[in-house]
Amino acid sequence: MPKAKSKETLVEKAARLGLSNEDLVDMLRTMYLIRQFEYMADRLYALGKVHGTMHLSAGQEAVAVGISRATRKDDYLINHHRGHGHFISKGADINLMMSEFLGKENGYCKGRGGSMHIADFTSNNLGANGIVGGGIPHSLGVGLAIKHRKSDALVITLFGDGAANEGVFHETLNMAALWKIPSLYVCENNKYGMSMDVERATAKLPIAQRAEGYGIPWYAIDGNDLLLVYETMKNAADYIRAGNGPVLVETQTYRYFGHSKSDRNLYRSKEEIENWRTTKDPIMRFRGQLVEENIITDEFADQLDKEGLKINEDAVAFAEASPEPDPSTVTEYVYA
Amino acid sequence: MPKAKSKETLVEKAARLGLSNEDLVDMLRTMYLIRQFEYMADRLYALGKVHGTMHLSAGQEAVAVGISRATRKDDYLINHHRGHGHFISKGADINLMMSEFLGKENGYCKGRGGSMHIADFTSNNLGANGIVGGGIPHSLGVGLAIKHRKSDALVITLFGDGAANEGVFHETLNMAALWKIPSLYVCENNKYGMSMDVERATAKLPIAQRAEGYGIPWYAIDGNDLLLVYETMKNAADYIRAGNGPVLVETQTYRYFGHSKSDRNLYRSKEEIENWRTTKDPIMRFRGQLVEENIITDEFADQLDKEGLKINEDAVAFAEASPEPDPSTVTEYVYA
Amino acid sequence: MPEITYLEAIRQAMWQEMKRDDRVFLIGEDIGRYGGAFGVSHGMLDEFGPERIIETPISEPSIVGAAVGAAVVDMRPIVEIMFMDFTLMTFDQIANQAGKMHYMFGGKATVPMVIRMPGGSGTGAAAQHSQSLETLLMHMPGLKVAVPSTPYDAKGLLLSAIRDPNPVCFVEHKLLYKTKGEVPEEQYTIPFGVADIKRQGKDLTIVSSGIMVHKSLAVVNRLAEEGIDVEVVDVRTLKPLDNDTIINSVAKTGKLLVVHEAVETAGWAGEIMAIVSGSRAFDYLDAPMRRLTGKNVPIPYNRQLERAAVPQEEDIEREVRAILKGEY
Amino acid sequence: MPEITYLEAIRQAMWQEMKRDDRVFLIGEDIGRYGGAFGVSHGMLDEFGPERIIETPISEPSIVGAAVGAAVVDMRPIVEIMFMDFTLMTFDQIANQAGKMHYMFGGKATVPMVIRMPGGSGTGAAAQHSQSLETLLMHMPGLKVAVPSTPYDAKGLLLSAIRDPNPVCFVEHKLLYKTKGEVPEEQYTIPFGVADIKRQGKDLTIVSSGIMVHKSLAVVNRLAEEGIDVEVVDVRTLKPLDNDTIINSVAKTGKLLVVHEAVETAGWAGEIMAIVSGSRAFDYLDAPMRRLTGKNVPIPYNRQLERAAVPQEEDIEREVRAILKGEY
Ligand SMILES: Cc1ncc(C[n+]2csc(CCOP(=O)(O)OP(=O)(O)O)c2C)c(N)n1
Ligand SMILES: Cc1ncc(C[n+]2csc(CCOP(=O)(O)OP(=O)(O)O)c2C)c(N)n1
Ligand SMILES: [Mg+2]
Ligand SMILES: [Mg+2]
Repeated sequence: MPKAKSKETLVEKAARLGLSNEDLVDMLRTMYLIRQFEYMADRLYALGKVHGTMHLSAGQEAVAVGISRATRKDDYLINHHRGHGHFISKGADINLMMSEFLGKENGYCKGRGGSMHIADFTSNNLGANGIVGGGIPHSLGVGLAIKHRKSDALVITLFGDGAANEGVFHETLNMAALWKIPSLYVCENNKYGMSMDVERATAKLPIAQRAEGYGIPWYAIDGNDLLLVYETMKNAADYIRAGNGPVLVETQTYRYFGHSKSDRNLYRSKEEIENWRTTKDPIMRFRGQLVEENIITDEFADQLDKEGLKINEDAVAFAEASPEPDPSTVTEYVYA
Repeated sequence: MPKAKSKETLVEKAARLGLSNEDLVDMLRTMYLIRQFEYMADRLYALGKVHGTMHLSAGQEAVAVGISRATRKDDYLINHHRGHGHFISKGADINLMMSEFLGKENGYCKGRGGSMHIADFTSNNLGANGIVGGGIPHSLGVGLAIKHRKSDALVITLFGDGAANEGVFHETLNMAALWKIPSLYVCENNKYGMSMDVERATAKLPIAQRAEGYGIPWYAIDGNDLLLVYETMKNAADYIRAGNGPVLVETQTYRYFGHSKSDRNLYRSKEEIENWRTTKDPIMRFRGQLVEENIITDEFADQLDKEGLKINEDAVAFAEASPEPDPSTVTEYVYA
Repeated sequence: MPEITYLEAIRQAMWQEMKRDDRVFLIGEDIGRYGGAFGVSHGMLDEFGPERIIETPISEPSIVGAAVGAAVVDMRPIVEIMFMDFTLMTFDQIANQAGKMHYMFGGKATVPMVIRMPGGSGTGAAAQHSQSLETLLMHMPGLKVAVPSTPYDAKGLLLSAIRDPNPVCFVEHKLLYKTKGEVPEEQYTIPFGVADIKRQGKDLTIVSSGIMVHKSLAVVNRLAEEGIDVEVVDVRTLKPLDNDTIINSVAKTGKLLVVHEAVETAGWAGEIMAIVSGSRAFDYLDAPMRRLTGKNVPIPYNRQLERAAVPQEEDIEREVRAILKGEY
Repeated sequence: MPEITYLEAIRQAMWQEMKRDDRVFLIGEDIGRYGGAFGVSHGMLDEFGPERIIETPISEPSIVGAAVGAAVVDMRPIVEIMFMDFTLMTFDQIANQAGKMHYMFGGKATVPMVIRMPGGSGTGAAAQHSQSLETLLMHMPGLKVAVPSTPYDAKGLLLSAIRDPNPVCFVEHKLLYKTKGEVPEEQYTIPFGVADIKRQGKDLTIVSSGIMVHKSLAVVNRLAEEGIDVEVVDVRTLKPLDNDTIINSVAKTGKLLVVHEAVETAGWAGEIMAIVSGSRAFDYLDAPMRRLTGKNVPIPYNRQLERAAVPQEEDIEREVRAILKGEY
């Protein structure tokens, strides 16, 4: 896997990676869309409009956008609880997502799932999961199905730094290696599992080095560097599609909001959060490069941000106008 | 950890390890005792005297004897389903074991447990386990208790090559490393998990290299070389007792009998079994060295073997004379 | 009709359906050359190859998880969990994942999978290899639970299970594997939720499943010689349960005895009683509803203790006589 | 007597017992600085340090396993499983290990441990964070199960649980954490297997637990103004269960309604009915026994659906009136 040269300009790198200026702009657009979704979710919660919990991914946008751009629409996605960004960048309809978030009948899951259980089987998004690590072993079966169909699709299997300590991580990696399962395993290391610092939860870092024990290739990268994420995922995807079996990529990133609605951030300092926000933010960094290299203007970037906000505002209006599920249907959908 | 020099004689090695001739003889004696127990168990089963299953360890005696000699009486033992040898070499009363095996009231577990659940809490033998890998995480709690008491005991945690693929293996090793749990993890790799060849079940060998992912020191050794087992375990135990945290040792060995009573050995060849029996047998090898270096005579060795048989024959007599549990007591011992 | 064993009937159902539908595959431990711990899949590796008879490392949670993943993308996995006891390691995947996906995702996911699991005591395998855990599975929304008692039912129910779009727990009883019965060579299905009255009677209703159906029938057939006429309802599937057949039978006989091997406390006998109590049959009861179940103990190793832990024919006989004599 | 919350009562019980017995420790996820997902252990890290407030990686099966290991060598672990739903990942350790060791080893091992687990719906946390799984635990031999409904009961039962030589599953209801009640500052224990009649009455017996006790009392107190006199029995522990109090109450009122949040099918209401049916109270029944339970569904996210999935006060009222009117 060729490594990006550090001296490369963004324009050079994009050219090497086959990304047009339009692609780059679109990637920024999607990052803004995600961020605005998360901000909106937080605002709706503060307004008392959300009954339930949520796990926001603001700060982690480059991982979601890098992966989705580097893979195909027909690749499967096994999402985890902090999954809004991945869902959006895979092309979700923001209206239906917002409706689901507000528990409405026309949400993706008809209001039955909520933030933690958004899925869209028509676009190969196999759903978020409320059980930490719960989706990891599903990758094996999806991979077996892909092989059975002799397809060259792959399955993207997401989980956090905390999830990598569940037993299924180990079991699954072993079987995935044995069976050359076409899965791109992505550990989104955002430094915490709820309040637990990854250094207190993981005997040896980086997490991805654990792949070694199964003979699986691995990378531990800066997850806030969008094109590095893109490039790494692209290379990994090529390797997997060629039938070589799984790859594990750890993306090191950070979440700005608390773990979930009940978090008082007692386990980390304001300075730490501010430092990530002001010096490592994935959007800020990518936007800065685009502006610096004259691909877009600052004004245009602001415009993209506002567009993102607007789409989310419209989605809230859509969701609020949407019907509530009828309580008398509570027993539907238990069995197919 | 100093490695044994290959040119060393047995006598030299024993001297270096602080083992007297008596010790060596006693180790051979214990290996015979174990083997005769396993043969007797097999015979009793063939005679229809056993209602239940069993997992015999004939062929693996050097692991059990090497560990027990290298550790202390007050060290805890977390045993697994193929645990007769470990139990015997930790000093079990063969009469009470045989009684348990035959389901008698004066067995170690009053006939409630049988072969798969022999325990003796008075000698820190915390029991065999019918769930593959089930005992692995118990090591964490035993280790915490040891630390709480500021004792320098350790806990020996046994499991097979197959068990190392259960999720608890991963979870436990991670926590054991984080918390410097004083556990000697021993993976008894006897080449098969039931019928599953270790090479088909394990993505990368040796199994013990997985310890690397947690920063835990590891060894993969010939488990049929008694003094090598002894030396490795002794060094590992010293390291653990000094407060350095866990060690993982993989002992490569072989079982002669089928996995359990229902095994037709379809998954391995007669030649393979014969090859292990005739060229790598741990008893044969150790006995050969003792005789060659004139520590004992062949006749004396035969004598030890017969003694082992006699003890087991007496144990059968003891067990057969022992009372059956009273069926009306079936509901006792559910709650303490 | 050919006579085959319960074990062969299960194998035949899988074999035939694998021939018919290439999305069906079997996954589990030692199911290849070894044929599975009880020999159920013997010969299938040679016929279908390692891509459809998938032998796994010992990793139960992820084996079930693998099946869930395959099922949601339209495969038809059959998992063999070597002993029902080990399903306890996989309850997250069974209950939190497989059982809830259809609902959580608003009906948009389906999880067509089967988990086969040998349960029950009687082989001296002790506490961790002898349980009857069907009640736990029955309690979890989204799952179906089959508990066949005969080769005929086993084949027909397993075929239904494989074709069902929902996760099905298929409970086999170890001691039934070698029992024989007539089974048509061709494919046929037995619908879920349809109990089978294994013997008609008018004095008392026994509701039972699996091996306890056989023990009950043995007793009841003996009692018939004395003119005692007991009806034996084999539920066949615990979820869905055929309430109507149970209610009608109890309304007819006025007496209910539930017999199961699972332990008593919070075992499924209570569910049967709740159903009867909430039905028209309650008014026809002329004796208290009774249950005869496994004792509230882990299964012991010793043969006599093991026998004492679960209902035996003599217990059933005693219980039936007592109810009919009005001793309760 | 000081008024404190249910949450504080639980914390107080742990705190006091940790002061008294240095073998007691707390182990679980995010129980340190964060104070646990619901804040129950808030402040305990500062008081007891990281060696007794042991924060773990996210590894539930081995967390419970660690507690089992500690317990068999005479420590007194208290595990906090963040949501009861996640116990499904740990059922092997809970049921196959902790619950069976005493028996399998012929009475020679004891496993004095507590597993605390918040259950129940009402917070919009959806299908995998809202379950009421106490029936599953109740079914497993060797376990005890407590389901406190008030701060007073919570403290007294938790103290008993910690001192119990057996594994105890201690089910807390999320919506009760902030409820208040009088709780003595000093240590006291409430024995297991002793139900509490939260309200005396003669017309009908409601058997319930946890939050459903409060809902039942709210309804019953309103109905009292109409002269309807309902007895509310709070089981407090589901295992052991206080059969006598239930039987005596039903014998007195002649009518039984079991109310629980757990789903209906194979839920513990059936156990109560089986107990009554097998007792002298059966003869006093002058109406069919009824149950009002959670619906057979995974808990949905939407607030109205979520409400509809479990019994609400209006449901209890409707059910009580119907039984008393003889509509069943
Ligand atoms: C099995 C399980 N254990 C615990 C939880 C509670 N929980 C939800 S998210 C979370 C932290 C997960 O950490 P990580 O995997 O790093 O993902 P992140 O939240 O940081 O994105 C925890 C402990 C859960 N939902 N499921
Ligand atoms: C959780 C669980 N899965 C499967 C089994 C059935 N089983 C018993 S022993 C065994 C093989 C274990 O292999 P290994 O760990 O290598 O130990 P060995 O038998 O070779 O000594 C299996 C699959 C079990 N008892 N528990
Ligand atoms: Mg994280
Ligand atoms: Mg092995």
